[in-house]
Parts: sequence; structure tokens; C-alpha cells
Amino acid sequence: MGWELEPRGEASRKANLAAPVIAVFGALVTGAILFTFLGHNGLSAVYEIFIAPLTNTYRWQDLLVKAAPLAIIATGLAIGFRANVWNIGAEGQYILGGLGGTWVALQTLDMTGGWILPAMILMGMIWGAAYAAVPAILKTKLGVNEILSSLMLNYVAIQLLYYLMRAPWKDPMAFGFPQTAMFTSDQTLPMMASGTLIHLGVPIAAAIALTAWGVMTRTIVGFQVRSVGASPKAARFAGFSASSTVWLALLVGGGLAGLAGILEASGPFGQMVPQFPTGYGYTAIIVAFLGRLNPLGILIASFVLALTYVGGENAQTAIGLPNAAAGVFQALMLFFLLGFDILASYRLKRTAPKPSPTANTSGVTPVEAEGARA
Amino acid sequence: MSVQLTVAIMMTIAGAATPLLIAALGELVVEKSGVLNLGVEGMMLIGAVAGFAVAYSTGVPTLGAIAALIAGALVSSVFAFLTLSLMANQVATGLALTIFGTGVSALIGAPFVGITTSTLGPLFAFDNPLLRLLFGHSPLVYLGIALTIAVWWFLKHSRPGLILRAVGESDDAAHAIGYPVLRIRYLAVLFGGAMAGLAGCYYSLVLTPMWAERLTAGRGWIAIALVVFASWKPGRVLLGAYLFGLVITMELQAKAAGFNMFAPEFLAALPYLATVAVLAIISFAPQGGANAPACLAKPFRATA
Amino acid sequence: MTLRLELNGITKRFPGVIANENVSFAVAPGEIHALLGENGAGKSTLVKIIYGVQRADEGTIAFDGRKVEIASPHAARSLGIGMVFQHFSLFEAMTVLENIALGMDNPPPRRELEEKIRHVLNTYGLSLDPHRDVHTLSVGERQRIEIVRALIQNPKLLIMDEPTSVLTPQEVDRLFDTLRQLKAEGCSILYISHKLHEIKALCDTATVLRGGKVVATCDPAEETARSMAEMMIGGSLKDLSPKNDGVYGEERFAISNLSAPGEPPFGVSLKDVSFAIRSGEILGIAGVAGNGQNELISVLSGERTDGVSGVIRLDGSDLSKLGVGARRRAGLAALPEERNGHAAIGQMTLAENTLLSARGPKLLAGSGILRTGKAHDYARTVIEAFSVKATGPKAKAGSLSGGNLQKFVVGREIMTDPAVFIVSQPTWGVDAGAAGFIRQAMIDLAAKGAAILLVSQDLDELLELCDRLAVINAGKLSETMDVKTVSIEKIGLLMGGVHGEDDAAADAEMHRGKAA
Amino acid sequence: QDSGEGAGGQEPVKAGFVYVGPVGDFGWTYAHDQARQCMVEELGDSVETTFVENVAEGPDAERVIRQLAQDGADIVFTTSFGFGNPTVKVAQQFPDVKFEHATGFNPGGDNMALYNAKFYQGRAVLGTIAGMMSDSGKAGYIASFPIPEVVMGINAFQLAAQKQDPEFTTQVVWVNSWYDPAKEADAANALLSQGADVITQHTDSPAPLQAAEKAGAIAFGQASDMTSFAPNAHMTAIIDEWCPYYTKRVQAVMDGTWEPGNVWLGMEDGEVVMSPFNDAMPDDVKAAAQKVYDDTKAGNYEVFTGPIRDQSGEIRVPEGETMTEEELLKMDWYVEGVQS
Ligand SMILES: Nc1ncnc2c1ncn2[C@@H]1O[C@H](COP(=O)(O)OP(=O)(O)OP(=O)(O)O)[C@@H](O)[C@H]1O
Ligand SMILES: Nc1ncnc2c1ncn2[C@@H]1O[C@H](COP(=O)(O)OP(=O)(O)OP(=O)(O)O)[C@@H](O)[C@H]1O
Ligand SMILES: [Mg+2]
Ligand SMILES: [Mg+2]
Repeated sequence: MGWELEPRGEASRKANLAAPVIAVFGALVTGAILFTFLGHNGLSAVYEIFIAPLTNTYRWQDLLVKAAPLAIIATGLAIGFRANVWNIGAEGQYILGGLGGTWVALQTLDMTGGWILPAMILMGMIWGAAYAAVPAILKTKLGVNEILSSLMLNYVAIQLLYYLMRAPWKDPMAFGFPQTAMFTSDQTLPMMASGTLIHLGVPIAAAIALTAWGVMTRTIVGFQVRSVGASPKAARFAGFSASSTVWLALLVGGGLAGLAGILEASGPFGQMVPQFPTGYGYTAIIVAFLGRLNPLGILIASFVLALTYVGGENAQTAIGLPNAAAGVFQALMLFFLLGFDILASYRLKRTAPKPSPTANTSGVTPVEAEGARA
Repeated sequence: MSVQLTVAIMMTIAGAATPLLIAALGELVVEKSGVLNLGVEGMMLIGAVAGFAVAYSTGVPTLGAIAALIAGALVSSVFAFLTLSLMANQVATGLALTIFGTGVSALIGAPFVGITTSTLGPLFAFDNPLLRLLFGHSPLVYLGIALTIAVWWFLKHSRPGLILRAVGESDDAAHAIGYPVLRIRYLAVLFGGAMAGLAGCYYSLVLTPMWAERLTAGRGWIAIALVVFASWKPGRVLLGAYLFGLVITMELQAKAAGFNMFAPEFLAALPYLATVAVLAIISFAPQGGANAPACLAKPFRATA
Repeated sequence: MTLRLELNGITKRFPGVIANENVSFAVAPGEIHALLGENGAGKSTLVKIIYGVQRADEGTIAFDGRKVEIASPHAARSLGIGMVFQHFSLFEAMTVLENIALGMDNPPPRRELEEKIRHVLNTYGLSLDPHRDVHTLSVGERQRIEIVRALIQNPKLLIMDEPTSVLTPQEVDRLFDTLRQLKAEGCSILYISHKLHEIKALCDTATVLRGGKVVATCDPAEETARSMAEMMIGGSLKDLSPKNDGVYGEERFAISNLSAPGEPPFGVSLKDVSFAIRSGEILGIAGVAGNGQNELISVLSGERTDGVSGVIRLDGSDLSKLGVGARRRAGLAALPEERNGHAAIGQMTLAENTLLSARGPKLLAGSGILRTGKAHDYARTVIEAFSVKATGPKAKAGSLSGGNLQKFVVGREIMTDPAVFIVSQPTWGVDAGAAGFIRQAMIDLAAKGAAILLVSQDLDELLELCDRLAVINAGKLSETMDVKTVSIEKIGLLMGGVHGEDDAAADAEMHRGKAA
Repeated sequence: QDSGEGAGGQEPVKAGFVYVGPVGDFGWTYAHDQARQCMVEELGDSVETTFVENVAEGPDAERVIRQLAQDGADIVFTTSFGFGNPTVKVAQQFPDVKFEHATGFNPGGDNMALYNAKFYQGRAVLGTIAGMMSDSGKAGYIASFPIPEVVMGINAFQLAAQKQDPEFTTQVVWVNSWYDPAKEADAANALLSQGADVITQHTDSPAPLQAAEKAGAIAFGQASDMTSFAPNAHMTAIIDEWCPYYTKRVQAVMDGTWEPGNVWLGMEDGEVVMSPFNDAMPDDVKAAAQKVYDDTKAGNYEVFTGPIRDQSGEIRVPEGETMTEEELLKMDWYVEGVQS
């Protein structure tokens, strides 16, 4: 008796929705067992991580603020992944985006005007896209694998940030601490409503995801991206250039990562500091997959990921769950979601036991049948 | 430069290079089979904590190293199951594995913070610098070099190695002529996990004999860079590991000697810049770096 | 006498399909046994079961009189079964030697293996360099690796699944010599092909499958190609309606001095290709695979423009600087030989697949926005007009069988009413019924005044459909010839690269199967 | 509604802690968490503490601090420099909650206090020991980032060592990290191989100590007693003793006497202490080191007393003058004998 995976002829919408739900449920159950095993009240741990933040309006704001950059980056990455362009350099592009906007901010510290913030945002996107252009050039001109080149550039970006913070961009008033001056009010992202934490980045994230969804499903460009991803040759047959698609994918991915970077820098951070990179670029890769590379799915996935962070902190204070345990739980959930993803394209089928007798290692089993003795 | 100093520098290089070497050799075998496991950092942390815990509890560091090996293989089996049996995306699963390893190692390691254990240090102590250079390292340093030769021989001259390369080259063809693609990839991933675990315990049992959270501080990513830097050749992994070790050591040696020629950030970025440069250079080689396994990171499903 | 292979009641079910149902037949030692059937009749499935790639749900296999379970290709090989796959299973980045070693269970050490390979090559008069990397080899040479791989293990049963579709007539002859030599040595051969005249020439017995069941057994020598085809489809074959001979219009499509570098790293470059096709005319291009056919198609379609020189005129206007989409809008439709993955995307629906090439001519998209409803309707129209067996426009292209997908993509192009239709291998691996349908559609299109360029390796098809014929070899196109006056021998020589009777050295070149 | 006041009497004070690293780092965060536990022991049931570890400096910190405040904390300690701006922001939103930020300079409003410790005083003890015990007259100093706190530590060490050995030099290696055991070990090895026979550090892992132990050099613990990692090399350690401060401040909240402030506490306040001297230390060294400690505690010793020359040999602090706290907190130059 065994199990077998059987491909679905047409992708099942029901399975597409059910798989993540089953996965989350599985992760919750496993998490509860694990935490009990660790000597905590497993159910309350799961409650504190997963439910408690949702029952509190303040936490909703936190969740949205945390989810916004993830959603923006993941949307850009997903477009690339659809085109089979594996940009995992979003972390670096995010940093460069933050730096690009900061550069504008540092030039305009003693100026005022409504144009400053848009200029910062634009420059952030340009720097992010420009950084992504490096793997794009390497890929289109030399055929260099973008997974590896973009990954390496993340570390270069971090060092560039450290360098700028340590020396040229350091705020002379900061007691020698490596950080820039605080941004002025014209350089800071406005809040959506006073008294809330929801800054402009949150609606921007939603708008970007919705736009991306429309572009991917309804436009020729989206079709081009999907075609190149599914079959570069067929895309060429359709008149789509593979290398321009690589460029498109990386520039959009880099530009959006850069956008997320400058939105974070000009919003929640309000300045540039060496601690600016916190792994959003990597987390967004996971978000993109959990969202099935679909911008709408990504909106949900980014929220779920944000929940594991915020909930993890909540569980630390509420029941003293160590940070590491929250991390393990987060990883478990990712494992479940990634693992159950398969149910969207395959169905699990019970297989009847094979009638064959036990096969020996060579695989050949002469069957002792009367007729066989010649 | 005095003999003493030269020897000391070379010892430091070997120390910095060995864990990178061991982890990268493991990852090389994994990638040669067509699988990209980005979870090296997580597996190294698990190996580091398991090695320390067992060495501490039993007092036998060798048992610690063996435990690290096993622990690394165990966590990598999670990755293998998800990516091979369930065809989950390898990049995302590898990242999740690093999150997992970071968390689990911290949980397991909590009781071991702030204590010491007997270490896997050199087997013999020598006053003579030359003898020390030759025979005064931790056994893992020699193991790293022996492993390089073994992996080289395995891939280049052994039949299982040929089959492993074939699976990484074309999983469909290998399947069609009867090789168990998934089983081979499972074994490769487990080997990679074991090596990452062993490399991790080099930190907790040799270089900085102790346990602390995030002990490996990102070295797993350098190991992945190293595989690419070496364009998937074991000999070049050895060279690259010692070269990275040299860059790391020379940076510190130069500072210790009072030279400040470059921004320290530039030197820190150098291994990664060098890797990108190597990627670009090998693309000029005939058949654009044919060493890169053609099926790298592609999921495989047997159609039968 | 013990039978070499005896199948008894083999049944194999796939979800929704019974690929083999209660199949029983036997192969004697030294017998060349043909397996015939339409696309999807279950031939490949059956031989995969014999070779241990798949397992039968029911039934038994006896080999040399002993009942056996064949759980894996290893098991098959250790019994003495060798197989040459329909799709090669080779490792591009590895050497010929390594590829052969991988196909063996207990290969001897390197040197010995090399000796053995040379021995096999000599015995069967084949040529191959064991140290070359596979990616540098031609298709014919690659197949030779597969054959050597099988022969080196002294098989008692050799299975060949559609082996000749990539070979020149001369190479086919050479292969048949090899197979007959094997037969003389007592090796049995199970042979699958859609080319019925080959079956007649080579095989001792034929088993015909239809819908997974054995429907007939016959002696091919006693049958005609037509009678065998009718056994396969279980009905009578329709004749093509005749072409209206000699009624051509103006010159529609004219190519002059077209040259293009080969696609790196190993593509064939096109050298000074010129020809012209009139309205209502079908021009055929014969040639061995890998002599520039794909390059020609991609240069004509606009998929490649880098480094291309020469003029491509459609109704007098030059297309050579235009891209793929603009050429389509100008009335040119080009269909490459590979259906799944080039002419169509397997993971996408049929409706989406219409967008690939018909979005311009059929206005399935406008100002950057897709008109999904229109695409859906167009897909339905094609499905109905070309009797494509599919669940509907929402079916994934990859879920169609090869023949049906081919009908769909041909229909998708033809129903845009192109002025010029360029098509490569439209009936490759397609069964007789579907092939007839596709050929008829092309004749009808020509009758409406289109100019058609047909690239094919199937000489029979070319002779049947075309008005004129040219041969491509090493990127050079021969003179065009009237089909009524041309001889098969001459075409064969041209395909092998022999351009005149003076060229004796060319014979050697021909042996390599493909001029570099 | 007065819900909290039950039969048991007064509601316990809730104190929240925000940590930048894991409590298992055996360094900075570890020390703060030890102090938290010590404070709980002192105050018993009248205090309830929570902490969040591994909090990234920036928006995540702001969120965590706010959550602690929303969840009813009466006082929140934020224990890293990078938590400064977030603490200020949240403090403005929660005027009823007290906030205490360690090692910062941004004073915030009147519900926010700053606290820091004069670790450099301990560095003077280490420098004294180094100056007396070094044969090569060269110390290796593994430093994290060139911020004033680290700079003044280096200078204090060198000044004290120089008093014992005028030729003494301190070689600084920057590792650009607070915590990277492998790199710290490599840096120590580099320094040792270049002739340093004393290793000291302003990074958080015991790795440099272990390297010194292997090489037979001497070294000092950081933030807590690290003798177990290097029984022979470990001479003493500067211990961050945050417990008295935490106890005092939480007590003040209980008593309703909490006031904002900006304190920089040292040995005189029991906030900086030395771990027991290694027995292998010669008696005269022990005595000299003890004297520096005692004098500092008594207010009779200040290492930053002139004359102090900088690296170029120029007098920066004239004879008889002492640097002010403000000058120290902005220090960005090195004294003579420091090589960096
Ligand atoms: N892996 C599979 N999964 C599901 N169904 C399959 C699979 N392989 C084959 N089939 C089914 O079995 C039938 C027989 O396929 P098979 O490939 O044996 O046909 P064939 O006779 O070789 O056709 P052709 O002449 O086109 O090569 C197909 O129609 C298909 O429906
Ligand atoms: N792996 C598979 N899983 C599911 N169905 C399959 C699979 N392989 C083939 N099929 C089914 O088999 C049918 C025929 O496939 P097959 O490959 O035999 O086509 P074909 O007609 O033989 O084309 P060709 O001769 O070009 O190979 C299709 O309907 C397809 O759905
Ligand atoms: Mg077929
Ligand atoms: Mg077939």
C-alpha cells in the first residue's frame, strides 16, 4: 500500500485554495505539539502567535506596515520568477534603493518642497533597478546564472552601506555613530491618517500588487513574461525577445525592491543606518512562493509572514516563548506551505499494492512457475 | 617576515579555510547532482550545536564531530523530502532551511551557552614551526584536504560519481536508462548536509570552541559562493577556500601590522566580487562553463 | 525452439486511458518484429514495459522461455535487452565514452571499454569518436551512440522506437544493414516506425495495435503500405484530393542571397540561399536533419535577425528588416517542427496558445491588452475546423497527443489565411489519419492562392505534396527541381552533400552523416 | 475601572526589556538579561518582567517597544544604541510609561531616561595589567566599530598601560561587527602572530580569549567573567553590572519617584566591576590593578587626566586637566601609542 502523486490535467482552483489552508492548519498542529514538547502550553503558544495579533487593532496596523515591503518586493520577484528569472538579489536591490533615496535626502537636507519625497522615491527605484541591471547584463551578454550573481551582490551591497555609513554619509552630529542625519519632514513618508501607523507605503503596496495582477493576466507584457518563463523558444516564436524579458524582469524586480527600500528608509526608519537591511529581500522570496507567484496571493502571503514575526514577538512577551522557538515555528510553516504546494498541481492517490512478488535487488525475479521450466 | 610569523599566518589561513572547504565540497556534490541547497548556513549551525552538545556531554570531541555529521544530514533530509519528493522550490526551501537551522540550533544550544568543552584541536604539539605547520593542525584540516581528493576522485574517476554527474546533467535521460534519480539526489543532499554539519562543528569544536547563537555568522553563504567561484571543481574549491582564507587573514594581518590600504568594507566584499568576476570569466570559456550542472535547481518528476 | 520474447495479456492503465489492453505476441530469435499503430496506440508504452521503464498492471513476460519480472532497465539489460529510445537519453556535456559507460551496468575500465567500442564500430561499419563531447555531435551521430550503447552489451533483443526519422536514406540503408547483420547473429529486433515502406523492407512479422489492443498480425512483405495503414486505423484511408496541377499565379514569396551565421555554438550557417514560390505553389525542401532547416525557418519567420543578410520579399515588399510580429501581419505564417515548446506552450491552454501567433492577424490583442474572449472563440473555431481531439479551448496544450496538438497548431496558422505558409515537418511522428488531414489542409490552402514552403525529411510526403523540390545540405540549397522529373537517388546524393558526379571525396563526407 | 487592585494588594510593576541580540550571546545582551533576573530576585513578586530578544534596530524595535507599552508595561528598558530613535518616538506616544534607553544620546521627553556605564574605567585596570605583564610591550585590541565609546576604551587602555611601560603600544584591529566569533578569533590570531602578547577586545564573543589561551598570551573577558573559556589567559574581566541600576529604577517606579535623567555610572556606583584576578597574576600586578580600581571607586583616579598626547604627538589635554564627560562622549581621536 502506498501513495502516489498524480498530475492534475487542469489546475484545480479548489486545490489551489485548499492547499495553503491545509498547510497552515498542519503547521499549527505541529507547532502546538512542538511547543508542548518544549515545555510550553502548546495551544496557547499557537494562539499567541497566530490569533492574538489578529484580535488587536494596533497589531493590524503593525501587520500591514510589516507586510507592505514584503508584498512590494515579492510582487517584483514573482514577475521575474514567472519569466524564469531567478533574482535572489532583492536584499541588495532593497539596500541600494534605500541608499539612492538617502542620497537625494542628503542633498536636500536644507531644502523644502513637495518634490523632494517623490524625487527620493524615484531615485530609490532607479538605484534598485540599476543594481539589478548588473545580473541582467551578465545574464544577457554572458549567460551568467542570475541566481548566483544576484546572491553575491547582496553582500557587496551590505558592505557598500557600511562604508557609506562609516565615512562619507555619516552625520557629523551623531557623536561618531555610523548613521545619517534624520530626514526632514519633507523627506518623510506621510501617514495615511494621523494617529495611525499606516504610512503611504501600505496603499502603495496594495496598488502595486493589484496592478501587477492586471498586467500579468490581461496584457501582452504579462503574457510575454509568462511565455518566456514557460518556454523561451515558444516566446521567440511569438515574437517576444528573451533578453528583453530578462531585462524587464530584473529591472522591475530591482525597481520594486528599491521602492520598498526607500519607502522603509523614508518611512519607518526616517534615516539611513547600518541596520537597515533586515532580510526582507530573502523573506520576500518565500512570500512570492507562498503566494504562488500570483500578486493577489502575495498580498495574503506577506500578511501571513508578517503575522509570524509580530506573533512571535507577542508570544515572547505573553508567554515567554523564546525567539528561537518562534523562528522554528515560522520555518515549520514555510515547510508546510512549500510542501503542500504540490497539491495544487498533483493529487494524492492511494495505490493498490503491486501484485508483483518482492523484487530482489537486481530487479529480476525468475518466477517459479511450472510452465517456465522448458 | 620571520618564520614564526609566516607559519602563524599560514596556520590562520588553514583555520579560516577549512570549514569553508568542507561545507563547499558538500554543496558541490549536491549541486553536481542538480540540486541547489541554499540552506548551508542553517545546516552548519545545527552541526555546530550538535557537535558541541555531544562533545560536552560525552567529553569526546570525536563523537561531537560524528554527531555534527549526522545532525547535518538529518536536517538536510527535510530539505530533500520537500524539494525532491514534493518538488518544492529549491531556492525558497533552502532559505526556509536556514531559518529553521538558526532557530533549532538556538533552542538546542540554550543550555550550552557560556560553557567550554574539550576540543578537536591538534593531535600533536610542536615547538618547531615547520613541524607545526605540517602536523600541528586540527584533524579536520587534514580531513578537508583528504576530502577534496576524495570528492575529486569520486566525481572524476568513480562510477557512482559519473552517475551523479549524469543525474545533474540530464535527469530525464538518467531516469530513462534506469538510474534512480531521486535516490541519488537524496544521497547527495544528505552528504551535503553531513559536510555542512561537520563544517559547522569546526567552529564550535576547533576555531572558537564554544556555543553561541548564530556562531557561524554567515559563513554558509561564503561556502555557496565558493562552489560557484570554483566553477564546480573540487580542486578549485580547495584553492578557493584557501584563497578566501588568505583574503580574510591578510585583511586582519594587514590591520594588525598597521596597514590600512583599503576600506575594510572593500576587503569584506572582495570574496563576493571575486565570485561574480569568476562567473563572468568562466562564461567566456568554450561551452560557457559546462561544469555548471544543467539541471541545477530544476525539479524532477519521473514520468512512469 | 524457445521464443526470445513472449508477452501474455499485458495491460497498462493510465488515468483515463488504457494504454495496453491484454497484449500478447511473441518474438522468435533472429526475428525482426514490427510494432505498428497510430499515435497513442500504445507502442511506446509497451516497449517501455519490456525495457523495465514502466511496470505492467497485468500480464506476464517470458524471456528465453523463462518468466521474468523486469523491474528496471538494469534488469532488462542484464537479461540481454537493449533499447534505442524515441527521444535520445544522452548527456550533452559528457563524452561519447562516458555516455556509453552510463548505459551499461558493469562497464569495463576505460581503456577496455574504448577497445570494445572500437570493436563494435568496426564490426558494424559505424564511425564515431569516443572522446567527443555529445553536444558537438549531429543527430545521426547521437543516434549511433544509442545504438552502440545497446550493441556493446551483445543484446539478445534490441528495441528501436522510431529510429529512422532523423536519418538520410543512405543512413537508413546503413542502419538496416546493421540490423540485418544482428538478425543473422540471432539477435531479435522489436522495431517501431510510422514509415510503412521501411517495415516492408525490413521486418519479418508485424503486430498492429489499435487503442492499446492487438488487432492484427501480418507479414509485411505480403501487405501494402496502404493495407497496413488501414489495419492501424481500422477503416479505409481517405485519398487526398488532387492538386490543381500547374495552375500558379504570380510570384508571392522570393528569397535572394539569404545568408546567416549558425546559431552558436554549433549551428549550421546558411549560405546564399535563393528561391521563389508562386501563388498556389508548394515548394519542398528535403534534407537530413541538422543541415540548416531550423535556421532557415527561424530566419524566414523573423525569430533570428542577427547577422542575417539577403532579401525576403512577400508580394514585392521586403520583410528582411521586420520582426516576427510585423512579418505575421504582412501575411507570413511560419511553423517550426517542434510542436510542444516551440510552436505551442504545454502548460498553457489552447486559447492562450492562439495568442502566440494569431494575436496580430486575428486581432486577439490590441493596444497592449489581451482579448481573452476572442482568443477563446478562435481556439474553438480551430478545434472544430481541424477535428482536434481536446476537451475544449481551456485544455492545456500539453494534454493533447502529439498528433492532435500538431493539428491544432497547423490549424491555428492556416486559419489566419496567410499569404505565405512556411512549415517544417508537419506530419513528423503523426499517424496516417492525422497526417492525411494536415496534408489536405495544406493543399487546400495552396488552392486558395497561398505560397507554401514545406520542409520535411519524409521524401514520400514531399513527392506527394510538392510541385518543386530543393535539397538543403550544410546550409546550402540546391537548384529547385520539378518533382515529376527528379530521381530519389539524386535527392539522396544531394542530401548527403554530393553535388556532382566529380565529387568522389564527398562520399566520405556522406558517411559522417552530416557535413560540419 | 479599578480592576487590577485585587485582594493581594498592589499590582506588580511591569518592566519590559528590548534586546538587540539573543540572550544566549554570552555578551552584551546576556549581561542585560542577567541583570534583569537579578533585579527580579531583588524585588520579588512586586515586579513582573518580559523581554523580547533579537530585535532589529529600526522599525522592528519601534513596534516591539510600542507593543510592550500597549501591553501594559510601566517601564521599558531598551538596551542598544540603535533603539534610540524608536524609543523617543514611542515615548512621545505613551506619556504614562517610563522609557530607559541605554548608551544613547538623544534625551527625549520627560518620561525618558538615558543610562550608560563608564566601561573605560575598567579598561584602565586592564591597561595597567597589560603594561606590567607584557614582555613585548604590544597589545592587540579587537574593536567593533569606531564609535566614541569604543574609541575612549582604546585610549583608556593605552593610557593606563603607558603609565607602566612608556614604550607600550596598542595595535587595533577593526572587525566591523559586535559579534563574529570566527572573525574575532582570526583577528586575535593575526595580532598574536605579529607579536602582541596581550589581547583585549571590545567585541562580544570569548573567541579572542580562546585564541590567546592557545598562544599562551594573556587576555581579558568582556562583559562577564569568561574564565571558563581561558583559565590561564583570562586575567580579569570588566563586568557590566546593570542590576543595581535596574533595581533602583524599577523601585522608583513602584515608589512613584521615577525621574528622567541621563546617567553615566561607573565603578563608584557599582555599575562597573572587575571579576576576580587570576591567581597566576604576580602580586605586584594584582596590587597595582587593585589600586586603580580602588582609587577609581573612591574618585581619586581618572585615566583621562593630562598630559595626553594624540597620535601625532601633539598635546591634547594639558598637564593637570581632566577631560569632561562631554568631551569623552564625542571622542574621535587616539592617544599616542595607539596604532589603528
Ligand atoms: N505517462 C503517461 N501517463 C498517462 N498516460 C500515458 C502516459 N504515457 C502514455 N500514456 C497514454 O498511453 C497511450 C499510449 O501512449 P504511447 O506513447 O504508448 O503511444 P504510441 O503508440 O507510442 O504513440 P506514438 O506513435 O505517437 O509514439 C497514450 O495515448 C496516452 O494516453
Ligand atoms: N507523463 C504524462 N502524463 C500524463 N499524460 C501523458 C504523459 N505523457 C503522455 N501523456 C498523454 O499521452 C497522450 C499521447 O502522448 P504521446 O507522447 O504518446 O503523444 P504522441 O502522439 O506519441 O506524440 P509524439 O509521437 O510526438 O511523441 C497525450 O494525450 C498525453 O496526455
Ligand atoms: Mg509518440
Ligand atoms: Mg511512441
